[in-house]
Amino acid sequence: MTAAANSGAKMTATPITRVLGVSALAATALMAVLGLVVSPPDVIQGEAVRMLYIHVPSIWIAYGGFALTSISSILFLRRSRRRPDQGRHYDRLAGSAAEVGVVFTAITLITGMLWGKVTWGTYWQWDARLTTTVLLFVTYLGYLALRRLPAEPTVRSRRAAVMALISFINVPIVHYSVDWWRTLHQKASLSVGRRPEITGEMYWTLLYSMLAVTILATWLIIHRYRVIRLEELRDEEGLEALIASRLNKAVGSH
Amino acid sequence: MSAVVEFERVVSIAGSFPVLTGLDLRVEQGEILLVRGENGAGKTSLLRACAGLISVNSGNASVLGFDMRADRRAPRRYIGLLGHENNLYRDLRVSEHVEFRAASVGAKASDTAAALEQVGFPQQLWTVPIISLSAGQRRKVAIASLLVGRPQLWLLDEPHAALDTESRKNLDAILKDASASGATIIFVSHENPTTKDIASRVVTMDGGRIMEDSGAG
Amino acid sequence: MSAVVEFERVVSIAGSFPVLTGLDLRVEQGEILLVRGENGAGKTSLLRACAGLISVNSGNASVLGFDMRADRRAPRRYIGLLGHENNLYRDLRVSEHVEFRAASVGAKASDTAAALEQVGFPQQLWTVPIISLSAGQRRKVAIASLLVGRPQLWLLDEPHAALDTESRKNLDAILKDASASGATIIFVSHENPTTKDIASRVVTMDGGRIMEDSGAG
Amino acid sequence: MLAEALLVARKDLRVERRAKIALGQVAPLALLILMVFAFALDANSSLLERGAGGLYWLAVLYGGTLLIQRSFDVETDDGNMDALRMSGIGSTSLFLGKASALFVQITVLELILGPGIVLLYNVRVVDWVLLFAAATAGTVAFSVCGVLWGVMSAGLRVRATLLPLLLVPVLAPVLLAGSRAFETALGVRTGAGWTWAGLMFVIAAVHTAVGLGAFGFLLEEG
Amino acid sequence: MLAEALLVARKDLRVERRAKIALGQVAPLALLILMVFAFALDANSSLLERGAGGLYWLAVLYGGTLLIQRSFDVETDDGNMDALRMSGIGSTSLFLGKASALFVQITVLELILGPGIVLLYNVRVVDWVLLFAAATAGTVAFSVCGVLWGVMSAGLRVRATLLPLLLVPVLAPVLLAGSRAFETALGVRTGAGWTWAGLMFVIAAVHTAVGLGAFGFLLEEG
Ligand code: HEM
Ligand SMILES: Nc1ncnc2c1ncn2[C@@H]1O[C@H](COP(=O)(O)OP(=O)(O)OP(=O)(O)O)[C@@H](O)[C@H]1O
Ligand SMILES: Nc1ncnc2c1ncn2[C@@H]1O[C@H](COP(=O)(O)OP(=O)(O)OP(=O)(O)O)[C@@H](O)[C@H]1O
Ligand SMILES: [Mg+2]
Ligand SMILES: [Mg+2]
Repeated sequence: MTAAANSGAKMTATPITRVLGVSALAATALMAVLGLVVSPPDVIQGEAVRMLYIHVPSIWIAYGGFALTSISSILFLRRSRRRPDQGRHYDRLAGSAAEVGVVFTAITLITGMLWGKVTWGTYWQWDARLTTTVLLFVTYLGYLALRRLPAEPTVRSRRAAVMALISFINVPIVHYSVDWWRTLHQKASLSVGRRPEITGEMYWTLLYSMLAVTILATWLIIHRYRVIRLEELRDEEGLEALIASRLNKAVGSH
Repeated sequence: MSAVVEFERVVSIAGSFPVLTGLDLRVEQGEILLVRGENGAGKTSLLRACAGLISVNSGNASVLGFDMRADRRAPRRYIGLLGHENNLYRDLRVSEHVEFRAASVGAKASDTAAALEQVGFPQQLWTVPIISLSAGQRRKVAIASLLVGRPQLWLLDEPHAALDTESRKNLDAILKDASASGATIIFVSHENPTTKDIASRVVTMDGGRIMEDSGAG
Repeated sequence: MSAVVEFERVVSIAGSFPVLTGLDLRVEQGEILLVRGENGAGKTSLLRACAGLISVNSGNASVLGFDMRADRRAPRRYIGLLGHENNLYRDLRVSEHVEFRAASVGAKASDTAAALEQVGFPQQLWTVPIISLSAGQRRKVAIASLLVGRPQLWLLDEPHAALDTESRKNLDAILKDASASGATIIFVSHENPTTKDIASRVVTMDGGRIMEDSGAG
Repeated sequence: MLAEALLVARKDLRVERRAKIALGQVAPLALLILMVFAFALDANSSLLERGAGGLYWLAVLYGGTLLIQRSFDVETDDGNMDALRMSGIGSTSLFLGKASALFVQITVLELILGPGIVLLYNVRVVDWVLLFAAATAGTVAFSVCGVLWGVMSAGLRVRATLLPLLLVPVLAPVLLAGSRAFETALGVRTGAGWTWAGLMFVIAAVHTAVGLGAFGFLLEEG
Repeated sequence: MLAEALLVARKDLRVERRAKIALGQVAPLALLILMVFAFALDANSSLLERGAGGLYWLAVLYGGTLLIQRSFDVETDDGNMDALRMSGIGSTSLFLGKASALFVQITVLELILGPGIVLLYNVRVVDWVLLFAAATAGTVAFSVCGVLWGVMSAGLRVRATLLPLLLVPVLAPVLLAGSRAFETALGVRTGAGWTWAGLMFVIAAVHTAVGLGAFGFLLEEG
């Protein structure tokens, strides 16, 4: 049991994740330098354009996180269909990916609002892109609330998995909202076909930020996964002790 | 595979607590099995595992020939379960409730009257809303709701609780009858001297498994 | 007026149904009174009338010297009532719940441990949320919640239900103790042979009044 | 299967009738909500008239959530969910049955709200067909989602707050589309009313499909 | 008496904390409500900005009703009300205790709703003092009425619908006054903001007085 506890203590930081953590830190720092110093101000938006390097990668990572949640949920549902005790790691993965997704959605919302204050003059507009993003955000908050409720883990995980699948519908809606509805939200400045205002540095900085945020998110997900796992392990260790003590007591009394 | 319930080393986990810890049990058709054991021994959990309401995490479990690990919903409609709670729609009237339960297990609505009479439920209360019944009267409605389904396997959690002396005798007779016509009965009771009589076999649980077995009666 | 409970021709009406139909009862201090009777006889109603939870529509009623028609709330804090339900806050942990009940009747929070030990509630479950307890374990928490208040009058509705054999004996001992130190106990039970032993007197109810009385013990 | 669904629907409606819900409580409540909106939005301004379509769907959302709550309170009370699981009723029938009962109740609610809005907020219907189409699609979507998320939160603690939290994000698009469609039908906005109504039908269909697929699965415990 | 009230309030808050309510569920719900209003009222019109004050109070009314519901669900569960009646806790303490626990929870709700409104509906506060005064009076009125009508409907069936039915008419004046006061505080209306806030204080005071007087009486059954 002490061995398990020791390995458990190590488990949030194995050499690989430590490397990952350090590179996440370095990449984020470099991203800041690139974004704030190297890349030029935008012709139209001026300095505010620097928000772009967090705003856009964050939401893409959030999409990725939610996609991961959905995939893990499908795998969990398939695994646990026959054996309720199986597939728990998929459930944990779904949970940690959703947490990270929610955090990055929040970052996009916050940067977007700040950016909006600068460019539109208000923090918020009831624009289709913005509205669908905040809907996505609360939907996954509900998902996390469901996961956090005190309940039978199998019941909770299963319901959460179904909910994760339904919730994912929101992601394509957010992405295509600018095409489906007429919106205030920028799409021209960076759309793939024509990007007149984007210079080489801006483009590369954006790509680099993408990479940095991906590393950061991966590191976060692995960490969260391990923390959840440790919490469950703590329970399971208690479980073994409980089985033993239940039986000892029972045998002893007869 | 003629056994009605066949559990081998069944482990079942609720939350992070092992409610069944490697339980072995084999119940043949027609038996009336009394399950005893102290509070928290796992009796309710055993019944719920038989009904497929809690999952079996390891070991083998089959009920009425169905493998509970493959599809635990399969045997349910041949099973009648009476838990600590009565599972009554409090706003319905007594006869409406029993009729609904009858219809939902595919029995005829006309069996309602027979079932209510059999449990000795007074006729003048048939049209009363369940919410105004006394504790024992509710228990009788719950038993009648089981009876209409003519289950092959009865799982009863302290069925005598709240019943008066006469109704207890009556219930015992019903159980004997059912067993004689081929049903299998597993019931939990803490009232040893009185309830032992109708049981054909007695097992004692402790710590989530069966510790004593009086052997087939 | 030294009687703890003094009911004279008490009529009590719930909805439009007379649950007590002219009941006479006098219980002296220190008695352990067993109330029997078939389902729907009015036993629960009697206990609730003693606790002042249902109103007395006609007749005279006094409990612990307080006139129940004048102010039925007056005697309550000297009374401990255990109904068919356990009155537990399911989201709280066991010790938190008992501490709250202790504090709310003005007892010391430190009595909690003593009470839980007295009812034989296993120590490793003290910090478990009540929702994950078994039926019998919940009943014990409910009894412990009564115990901390050291009531002068105990009103117990089938207190033995769901308890295991040992806890039943334990409960009987607790009741004997309480009665010896001056408390009065009225309890309902359907388990005649076993529970008659501790009663100093037995009354039988039917149709909302008392039909038989074994006389003062 | 249909017979079973009918059985469940009849049982649900009977319980509600006995408890005197729909007419006795939800209907007055719906009217109250309309009044409260008037209070909140300063009755004399034009806000009410222009917002009438949206306020209608807000009131339906509120009343509907209560009815859905109620529909599952009844099932979780006294461990009834266990009996439902043990009964031979298939999960498809259960889903359809409970959804139809909700459909009926929400329809009653809307039949009271509709005239209420017209009278209290002083609006005129210019496109009855659009109005009915949108109302029907919305009601189906509400009932179906209600059953789906009702069972999702059934048996969990704190359902009183969990159910709205899960339900509202799903129903928000229905509310949005319904509001815009009604605004067109009430003549305070020109344009894409039918597109919005079509969107409502799509949402209703998707949730019905998901419900039929996942209901049995969600019904199970542990 | 105060010690007892504190005991009750602590118990209520502890139950809510254990069930992970306030922050985990009510907060996102508050955000949701704001969105739903925006959907219903066609976000880009000026309706939102002009109606912000009223919508704030509507949202508080909705979230508050849920919290009140919850506060009494806990008491009626497993016959707990009986234990409350039998305990030595005086009805005054009980009233004050439950009301304070609700006050804390509704305040948390408002602390999330407030900034939410400012950001999402794009409004500016011009009179902070009036805003705080009105918010405080409103919160007191909501908590006090909540306990009063919560106990009134406790133990009755169909509380899920009965409670709002009873509560909304009583709170409607608070909502009306709060909306007008907030509109002044937010600068979309000139004038009698303080008069409305004063009215709210009077309402809060009246209901507190009624509650203190009648609570013990209402607590009783049969
Ligand atoms: C709270 C406010 C905002 C939110 C919630 C928000 C949300 C989003 C989302 C979800 C995306 C990713 C779309 C996708 O690729 O699927 C995005 C991209 C983008 N946002 Fe925002 N945004 C906000 C404000 C702003 C503001 C004020 C600006 C600048 C004026 C802006 C500029 C952009 C740009 C340039 C992109 C990249 C567009 C593309 O490549 O498709 N956003 N935003
Ligand atoms: N979700 C859970 N989390 C933790 N422990 C649990 C959970 N569910 C049940 N238990 C524990 O499992 C044990 C077995 O419970 P079970 O209800 O099967 O007992 P029982 O034999 O029916 O007892 P009783 O005679 O009191 O009804 C109890 O000690 C209970 O505390
Ligand atoms: N509100 C009511 N409306 C109509 N009848 C009622 C109401 N409340 C109770 N009754 C009836 O009063 C009778 C007495 O009920 P009570 O609960 O006192 O019986 P009891 O002796 O405790 O029975 P049990 O042994 O079953 O617990 C029952 O027949 C019941 O149906
Ligand atoms: Mg049990
Ligand atoms: Mg009784």
